Amino acid sequence: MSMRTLTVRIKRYVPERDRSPRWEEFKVEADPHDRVLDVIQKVKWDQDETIGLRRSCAHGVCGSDAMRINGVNRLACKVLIKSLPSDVLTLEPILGLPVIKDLIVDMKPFFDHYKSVLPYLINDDPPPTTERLQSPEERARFDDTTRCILCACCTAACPPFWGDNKYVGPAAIVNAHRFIFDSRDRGAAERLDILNDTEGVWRCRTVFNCTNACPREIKVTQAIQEVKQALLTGEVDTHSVVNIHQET
Amino acid sequence: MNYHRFDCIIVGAGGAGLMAALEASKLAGTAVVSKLYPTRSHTGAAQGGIAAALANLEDDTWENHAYDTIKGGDFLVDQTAAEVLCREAVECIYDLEHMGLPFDRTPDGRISQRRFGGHTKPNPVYDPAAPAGAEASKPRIPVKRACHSADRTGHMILQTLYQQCIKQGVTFFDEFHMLDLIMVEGECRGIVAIEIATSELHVFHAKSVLLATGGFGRMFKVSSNAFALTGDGPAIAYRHGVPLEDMEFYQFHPTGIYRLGILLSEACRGDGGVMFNGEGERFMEKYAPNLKDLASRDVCSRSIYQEVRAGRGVGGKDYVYLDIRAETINKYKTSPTGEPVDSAWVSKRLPDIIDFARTYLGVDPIHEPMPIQPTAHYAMGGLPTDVHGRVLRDESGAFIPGLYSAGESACVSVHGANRLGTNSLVDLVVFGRRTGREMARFALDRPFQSLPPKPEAFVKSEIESVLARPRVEPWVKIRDEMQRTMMDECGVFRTEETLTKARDVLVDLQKRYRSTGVQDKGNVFNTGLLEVLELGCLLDLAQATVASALARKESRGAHSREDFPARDDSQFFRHTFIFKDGEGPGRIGYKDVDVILRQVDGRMEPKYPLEIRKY
Amino acid sequence: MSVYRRGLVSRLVEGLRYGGGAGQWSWLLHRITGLGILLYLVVHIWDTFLVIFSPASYDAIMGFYGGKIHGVEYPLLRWAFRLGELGLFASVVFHAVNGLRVILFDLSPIRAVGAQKELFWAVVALFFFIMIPVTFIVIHALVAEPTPVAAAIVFPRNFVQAFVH
Amino acid sequence: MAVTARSRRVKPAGGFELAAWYFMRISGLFLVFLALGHLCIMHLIHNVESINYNFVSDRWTNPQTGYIWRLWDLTMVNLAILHGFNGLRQILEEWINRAKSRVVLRTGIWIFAGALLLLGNYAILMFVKDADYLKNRRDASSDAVTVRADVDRGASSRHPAAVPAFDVLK
Repeated sequence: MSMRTLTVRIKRYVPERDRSPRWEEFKVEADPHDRVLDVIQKVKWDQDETIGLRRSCAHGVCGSDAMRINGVNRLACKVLIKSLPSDVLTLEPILGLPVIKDLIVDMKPFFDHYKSVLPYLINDDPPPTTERLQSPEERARFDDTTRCILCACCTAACPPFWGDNKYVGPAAIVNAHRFIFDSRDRGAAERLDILNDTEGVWRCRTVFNCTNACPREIKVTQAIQEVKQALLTGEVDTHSVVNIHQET
Repeated sequence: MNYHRFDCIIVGAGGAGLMAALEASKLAGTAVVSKLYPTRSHTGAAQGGIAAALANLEDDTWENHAYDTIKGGDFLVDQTAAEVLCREAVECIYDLEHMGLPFDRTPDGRISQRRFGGHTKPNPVYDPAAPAGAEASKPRIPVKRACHSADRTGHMILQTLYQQCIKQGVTFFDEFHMLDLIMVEGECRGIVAIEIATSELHVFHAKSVLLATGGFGRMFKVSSNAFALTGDGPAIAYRHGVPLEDMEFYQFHPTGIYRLGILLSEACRGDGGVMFNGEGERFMEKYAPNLKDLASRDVCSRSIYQEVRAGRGVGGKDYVYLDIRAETINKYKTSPTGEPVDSAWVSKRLPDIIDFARTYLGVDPIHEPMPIQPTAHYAMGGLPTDVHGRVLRDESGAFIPGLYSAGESACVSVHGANRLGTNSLVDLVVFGRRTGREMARFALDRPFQSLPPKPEAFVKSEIESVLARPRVEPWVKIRDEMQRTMMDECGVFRTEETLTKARDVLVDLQKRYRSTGVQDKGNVFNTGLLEVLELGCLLDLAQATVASALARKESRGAHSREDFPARDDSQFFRHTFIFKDGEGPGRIGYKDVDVILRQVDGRMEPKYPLEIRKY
Repeated sequence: MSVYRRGLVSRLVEGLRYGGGAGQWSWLLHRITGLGILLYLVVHIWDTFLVIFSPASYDAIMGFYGGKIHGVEYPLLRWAFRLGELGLFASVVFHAVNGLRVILFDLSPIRAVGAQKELFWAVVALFFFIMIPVTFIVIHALVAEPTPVAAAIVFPRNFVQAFVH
Repeated sequence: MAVTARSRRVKPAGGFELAAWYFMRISGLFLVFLALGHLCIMHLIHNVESINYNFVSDRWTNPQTGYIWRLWDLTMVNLAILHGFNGLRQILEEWINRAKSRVVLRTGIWIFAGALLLLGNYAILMFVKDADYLKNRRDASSDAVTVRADVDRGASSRHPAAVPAFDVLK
């Protein structure tokens, strides 16, 4: 495939220069196999070094470069130019978090929410000398939510979070889910208590923007609904019978 | 001026840094300084597994693991350290499991394990009672030793460690970029860091400082490494006169995505994947008749290069195929059990790999083979340390009080000339933990030493000078030239000629680097400025790599000199220590490899005798 | 560190520009219809209260809803009210059907949630299935004289008889 | 193998938000029938233009069916107000999140909702037919009665048997 000339529209906010965000446009040649991240870096390195963005691994596992690409939250390193419907590439910072500079937002509120749901294994029983046993079915039960990379694509796509930044948000609930349904964990009651708050799972309106935005394809809404159900019934099902692979 | 005081300062929040933070903070006041949010660290990109001889699925011993590690490192491995690594790996895996790490499970609920390149055990068919090492001449067979969580093992380790740090209330300084060490009278007393969001300088006064800043794969053009992996720790220590050990050994992973370098885990081959050249030939049969595709990484990478050079790359180009289709695995009977597998099994075992190939190659590995090429992956070399993470002052073995290193930035050396797959994660947890303990113990025993006046002055003037310099040329050009030079002239194969060329180019690049500035003069997230400073680190390390490579006139592990194709144990069975001298690399010293002797028939004999490395 | 925080209006506008899928539109419509119905409910309770407070005012208001002021009919007004009536009907139907979709998500976190796109289209289909005859009836009643043709369509004779006896 | 039990019991949660969540679902389910039914009867089977004091008073005071309609309307009004105002509270709290503003907001919403509840319940429960008004009105103008007659005539001319049904549905 041949090179494409892209018009890159970036919502710029440089605090030393701007009082509020404004659009800036750049023209750039891009290979269809390039990632959006490659294109931004090309603009940054060749045209305007002041463009602010975070990035690290560049292949969708570190979660640094979440941004709004053509209107939706994506990781810039997971969108290829060939997948763009037009030659206009619109880039904005993700919603719901304060903008520090250009595409960089303040992640502190996001991580504070994450930390608030006790995102770690709680089990005060003395551990055995080897591993705690866990069947493949029990392991499969929470597999989906172990994949979260804390990129904030989901939380920043959530309409209730745009309005109410005190809402813990989808990512925090996903990480609570990861432990609530882990058969080794004993902290489910504590976490469920936290999520039963006004700013907990009840803020979720099943909008599904989170599920659509997740670059790891985690079933975020499903996880939230499962937590709601655990709250309603007091039953935490730690065993899954979905088809799983077993080491033989 | 912002001033902070902690007993222990840990720079870098990857696997080693977080593991050390967990240990150190139990005993002493600890803070972690990291230029990324901890969960962005590159430990999270590790895929296939973490080795430990748990023997959950088949017989195995930590001695087997130690033997594989030493042989994998082409015997340039410090054997006591390797034994520490392999013995403590078992305990560390259980520790991680207790912290909540979601390993995949066996049907009876234990940690599942998979095969990995270079992980072997004696073949019981030949000699059931064979002790490790003694059976070198007899072919060994693959063993399931890599504990895993699908192909996201590193992600799970990083997340689990970060979770535990939150639980323990470890103090984090996220997005603080270390720019200098405070070295006084040969001791380390703290660091200077810049708060990226504001460009304010912070002085961290400490009793012990751990550099766990990771690797420096960004000095090569095609690399599996994150943008952040620029070797800040080793480079800054190097500028303070700390030597770098075994810098010539840089591992190229055989299976990187063509042109992008994104890693496709060795687990692909552990689970039965096979590499083919352009003629559809399973070429590893020629180069490693015994282990074939499961030979260690340096061997596979060299084999790919040789195939490409012989014109047998796919379509005459510089790549080959990695094939993980179920029908291929079944055709070559390479599945871990020897039993046939199906596509669903492959999808369950390697979900992320399949996702990467679909996203970045547009290739569906369930139906098609994936184009791959070797990609710069791991630095065996780094800051020389002992098994407690203490950084050595020189080849004599004396320490620098207060300075520690662990993880990829350190060279313990357990990887020798070539790291075994999965051993990087083992290294992180084992030596991260040991170093954390040691640095806290050290800090408890002594008072804070005084800081020099204005410890941040040097950094301040350096930043001011970069900002004040005119932008003579884009610094990106310098970086690209460095990456190309290192890839082409100091890559998988090296000669006197290519290395000399690289050395001269790097001298020129250094000069140009010092004369150009940045466009962005702002204070908020001035990533341009930081990238320039990172480039400076990479240039220094590249020079050290080339100089070390020039000095080692033999081929060993990942260091392949075409003009000296044989291993030369008489001259080079020792570690390289390189020191900085003024602008460039200076004196090179050598330190003997630590060898374990044992008594056999009243005589002292090496426990792991030197042997020709074949797979 | 000075950061840029979006104001309420900006957040709303930016949010509406977000390229969400079916779920976002359902959410938005559910809210808009809910608010609309609530507004009508407040008015409706007030006017119904007149039935006990002042029968005459009540009849005047009802007449007004029928497009009459002091007994004089204003066709435009009448049309406007009947279209408003249709809007109210549509709002209640959508809010009800989509509400059932939301309840399904709660009852079945895995299967219903997994089928959210299909369920959205089911809501759309059910909405039109109800609204097409409703629109017909209301418009018909408006065009023809106010007769209960409606009854003939909605409740066939036999059914009505069965219901009574 | 079963390493541990397949599931764990924890204390089912309580609290206002959960109760509100429950209430929205249950009241919603009721309202689907009550409100849609109400709309069908008033707007499809009857015609809003035929609704007047006479119609309403007949409906609520019918000795056979009056109490059913009052019960229907009573349930509907109470559920609808609570459902609607709780919905409004949720929407506003989603967008207004300063703790102080929220207190003001909640207080305002519940006072307003309470007032409406009073009005609604009072009207339905305390309604007595104003016979004088009806008589005066019949004497003064046969407007409304005409409409009624039209309805009856229209229906009866096409479906004579359906007439009693409309009386029931009134």
